[in-house]
Amino acid sequence: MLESIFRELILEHYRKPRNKGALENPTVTVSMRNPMCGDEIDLMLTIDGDRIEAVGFTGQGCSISQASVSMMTQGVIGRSIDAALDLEKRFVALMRDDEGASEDRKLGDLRALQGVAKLPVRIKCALLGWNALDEAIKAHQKSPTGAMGEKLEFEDLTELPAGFDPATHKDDLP
Amino acid sequence: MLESIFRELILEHYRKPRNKGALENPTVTVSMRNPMCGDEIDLMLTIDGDRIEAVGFTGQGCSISQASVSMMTQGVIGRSIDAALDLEKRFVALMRDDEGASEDRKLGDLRALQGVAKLPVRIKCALLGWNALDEAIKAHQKSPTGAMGEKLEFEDLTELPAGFDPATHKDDLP
Amino acid sequence: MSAPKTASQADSLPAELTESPLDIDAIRAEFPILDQQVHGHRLVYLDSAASAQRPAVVIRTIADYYTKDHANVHRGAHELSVRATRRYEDARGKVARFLGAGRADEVVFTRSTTESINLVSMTWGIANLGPGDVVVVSEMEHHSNLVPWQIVCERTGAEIQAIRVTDDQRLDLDHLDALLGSGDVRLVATGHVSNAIGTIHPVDEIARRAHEAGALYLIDGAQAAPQLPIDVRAIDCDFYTFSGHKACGPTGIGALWARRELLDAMPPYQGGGEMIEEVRIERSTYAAVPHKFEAGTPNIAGAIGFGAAVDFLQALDPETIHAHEKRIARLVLERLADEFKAITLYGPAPDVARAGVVSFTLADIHPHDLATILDHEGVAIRAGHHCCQPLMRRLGVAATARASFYLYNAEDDLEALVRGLHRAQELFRV
Amino acid sequence: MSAPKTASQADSLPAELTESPLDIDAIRAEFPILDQQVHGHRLVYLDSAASAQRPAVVIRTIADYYTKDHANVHRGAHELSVRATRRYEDARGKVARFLGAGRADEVVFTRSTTESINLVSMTWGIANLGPGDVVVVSEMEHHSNLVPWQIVCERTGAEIQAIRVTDDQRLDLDHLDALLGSGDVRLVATGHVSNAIGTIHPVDEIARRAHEAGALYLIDGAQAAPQLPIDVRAIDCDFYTFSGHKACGPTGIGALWARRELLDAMPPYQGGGEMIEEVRIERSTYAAVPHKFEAGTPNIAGAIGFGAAVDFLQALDPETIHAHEKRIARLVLERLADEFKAITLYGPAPDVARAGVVSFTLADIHPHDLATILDHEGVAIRAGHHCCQPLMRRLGVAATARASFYLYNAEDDLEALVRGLHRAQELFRV
Ligand SMILES: Cc1ncc(COP(=O)(O)O)c(C=O)c1O
Ligand SMILES: Cc1ncc(COP(=O)(O)O)c(C=O)c1O
Ligand code: FES
Ligand code: FES
Repeated sequence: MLESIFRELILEHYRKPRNKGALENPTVTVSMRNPMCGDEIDLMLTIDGDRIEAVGFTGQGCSISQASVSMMTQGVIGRSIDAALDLEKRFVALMRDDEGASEDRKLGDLRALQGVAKLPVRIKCALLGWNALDEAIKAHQKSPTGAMGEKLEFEDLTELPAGFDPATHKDDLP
Repeated sequence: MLESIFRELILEHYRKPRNKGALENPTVTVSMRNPMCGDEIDLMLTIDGDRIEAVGFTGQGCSISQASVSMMTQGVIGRSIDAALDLEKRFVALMRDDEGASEDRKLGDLRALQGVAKLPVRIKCALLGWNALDEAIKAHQKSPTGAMGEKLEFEDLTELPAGFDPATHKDDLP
Repeated sequence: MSAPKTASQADSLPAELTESPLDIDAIRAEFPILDQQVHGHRLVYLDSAASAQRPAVVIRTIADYYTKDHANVHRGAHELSVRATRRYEDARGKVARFLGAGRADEVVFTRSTTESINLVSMTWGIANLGPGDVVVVSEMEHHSNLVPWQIVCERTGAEIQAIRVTDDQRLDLDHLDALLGSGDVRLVATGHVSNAIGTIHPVDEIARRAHEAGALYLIDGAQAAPQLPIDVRAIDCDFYTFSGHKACGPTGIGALWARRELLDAMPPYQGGGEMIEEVRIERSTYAAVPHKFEAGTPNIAGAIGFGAAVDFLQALDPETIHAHEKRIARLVLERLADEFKAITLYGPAPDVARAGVVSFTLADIHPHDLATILDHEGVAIRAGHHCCQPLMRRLGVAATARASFYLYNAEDDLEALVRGLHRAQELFRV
Repeated sequence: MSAPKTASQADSLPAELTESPLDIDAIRAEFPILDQQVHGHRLVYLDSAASAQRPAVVIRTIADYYTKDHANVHRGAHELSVRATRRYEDARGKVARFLGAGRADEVVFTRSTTESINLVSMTWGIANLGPGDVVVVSEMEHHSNLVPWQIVCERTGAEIQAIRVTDDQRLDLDHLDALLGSGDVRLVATGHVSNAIGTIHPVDEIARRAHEAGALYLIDGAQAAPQLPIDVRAIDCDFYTFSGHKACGPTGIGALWARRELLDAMPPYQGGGEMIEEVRIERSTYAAVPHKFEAGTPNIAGAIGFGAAVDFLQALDPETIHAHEKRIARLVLERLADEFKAITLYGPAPDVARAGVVSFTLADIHPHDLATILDHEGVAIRAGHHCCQPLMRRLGVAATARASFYLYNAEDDLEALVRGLHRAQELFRV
């Protein structure tokens, strides 16, 4: 079980994260905090029209969060916004342990993170970078140039405290 | 058990309390509240030197408190302060179920209240008037004329909430 | 005051009164505490309005939690902490559902109704009240829904006004309208069911009028949640509060429900662990609701037991519990009026919306003397002002005796009460 | 930082280290929760600084109370209410005695340490602080002893200053003197034992210096009361606070002890039932202490369970518990330093006053990853800032892993921790 989480590839990204470092002139910067642990990353994107030209990040976290954001940057740089959102959807499916998600070849290396789905308390770690990406794209779509320079701060409150079945903690109770 | 508490003599004093009514010019007036129930009596004394000339009271309460204060007034009117304090001591002993207290002939009719000692939760009722008397005498001794006119207000906090073994609720813990 | 005028015998009872909709014997079997003798008699517990008893399932749930799953909640990366957090948050969901709330994060766990109301007065109140503003309560409120408003009004310069009680012992809605007419009312805060005399208030109607006048509406549901179906969205109130211990749950746990936008805008209440985002020596930022309002380690076992209690009530069905209460209230009022010439019964007439809480005085017997005598017959009632001194003043009594009937009480309890009152009359030669 | 320099083997241990003064097997047998497997391994619970576990006697006491004696406390004239009140007030006496207090009525029951401190900040603080006044805390405080003072300082215009932490991770008493030198300090508020790194503070000395400067002294005893003998009169502090759940007691209950004169002079905290003398619509008068501070129905079962917990600790003898803690802390520090080159241990050296709380980091492994790995080996530790963000900043780390050893922990638990850390090194190829 633990071997399936702390895999070679994860550790390698943890120790040598790709695209770590601040971008010079990002069009949007999002700061995302994981309330479970207090870890925080700053995600910077340069988006030109529909295309994600560059991505960088700073901040710290556990092996899971750092590896996930590192692989994420690889997966979205140079791609369209729609492709990035599609990848996010696929990754969330992987974390939800949806059927077939672990066979999804479009996820590439990200499939190395599939073991995290079995560790509900750590799913927030794997999603930290993706939640930042999601907010960044939303901010870009609202105002393609307006967000430039200003850092947007978020806390990841997608669920009640870390470690829950989203199923039993939906916002809309029956 | 209940018969030993709600005795003929108690009911008689409850329904026809002696010395009930305000005094014209008391030298000291004490208002005493029983926090257990919120009942309150005003006890008025005219003390001349060492002698309790007159006693009156107003206010309301249960049969036990009313009978006790009514009998108390009978026991102290016309007596010296020391005699009143002595009677108080004897009555407290009765309520504590001290050995021999129930045989104490000096208590007179007050012995009718001895059953209350078996009902810890109601002892405060029986002591209400006596605590007022005690405060009144203290106030008189502090300033034999100064207290005149002014009403002193007390809440009976001799123990923690009603119904306790004084033994286990001493102020000074071991 | 409003003693029912006609006596009714078992054979002349309307159909719905002949039998309780609850299986009382089965329910009693679930409450271990009821199976005991007090002063040589079967315990007849008629003091549930002060605090109800707990079914075995609640006691077991607490023990089970401590025996298997306890750890501190949130932020824990180990198994027990995950389990404790899950059970704690599941309980929040259960309470939310019990109240008809739309979201679990609209429920804040507190110690009690009292703390829930203090939380609102000290956060929403401090932030929103000022000189010229008015908080409307009623003459029938429990002290817990009065004193917090007095304190906050004193602090902020706002004024407190009270809805009058009518002669038939209900809230005077015309007077509410008159108070709202000033345009200065920011909040109306009333009970849902009176703990002293059993009146059920028309909360939907009060909500409508308060909102029309631009005021918010807080409901003290301490007596209502245990025995009525509650739907905060249907009532359309803004704050709803209740206590676990009156709803078959543990002591030391209660709930505040409020609309999410209100909670979001309210400043935090207590400061400490769990409720913060970032702390520096001089200044801190706060976590999101509901955690913003739950500083420090919460009553985890209490919340989990509370969840088991609302499940228990839900399984019996609040509609059915309410029907049982209506029935027993009527039986009690009619029987007592029938049997005792010297009795004075308080609260609305039996044919009006009311709960199984019956306040009375008997001849010139002091309520505490009544309580002592009944206690010796095994019957537990309460005597006093029931934390409703303004209402007692309005009724012109210092205290009443109060027998409150809950889901484990039936006719045999009523008969024990009747016997005890006869004994009191005998002892007092009434 | 202050990793012990010398390794020590079992055979070179000083006499007092060879065996715990506690009979750990017998103690473990009293904690049912410890008898379970987590992820296929024996549960090794090293998270007692977050919340301790409960002995069966505490769980039984709560169940027994609900099964036999529950009713609302105070003002009750029936048997159950008398019993409940007696058990509740007896628990107050037990807690008072446990703290070395002179009087039972100097103990106020609260939800927790956090609430106890908020109670003081919102009553004594609001009444006594103003612009120009200073509240001194320390860089080592738990958020619960920081945020309430931030809030009250913001409200009153007073200022908050923090005692620095020395390089050997103790409170810098010279800096305290410098802060006190201004003459503006009204209150010093520090912990007694650091929950993050185990430092035991010289509270007697701090009390003396605070009083010399005319300041009061509040102690956050959340970590101390469970494992040290406490005597508030000998310490000569003014306020002492702790939580039941860290001292083998229930959740949702805590205590505030304060000198009677201070309590008498403090305005009430929450408003509601039980804490009043007389209530009119506009204004109320308040009951005497401690009831003035216990508005509404208290956590009766929690208080009674708390009483059982302090009895349990008393029976083991706090001196003996402390000796056990000192011993195990030393063993853990020496063993970890010995075994792991890449470990960084925080807190004072093992020969200095310290508790069995050991904070560390291992190589570049994130503390939460460590916690996850250990959890899968059955070992429950905590990772994070431990609600001590200012201290973390001072230590220059974002988070640590924390293993806290309590009275049911022994060498086998230490060995399980060591095995788990080896596993982490292996997985992370350290
Ligand atoms: C109507 C009402 N409101 C508030 C309260 C206070 O509840 P608690 O003591 O649980 O805070 C009570 C309990 O007596 C009540 O009956
Ligand atoms: C030193 C210290 N102070 C205060 C607290 C807060 O205690 P509680 O959460 O029980 O209020 C804790 C608990 O983590 C602590 O360790
Ligand atoms: S533990 Fe903080 S991001 Fe994973
Ligand atoms: S009940 Fe009030 S004085 Fe006896």
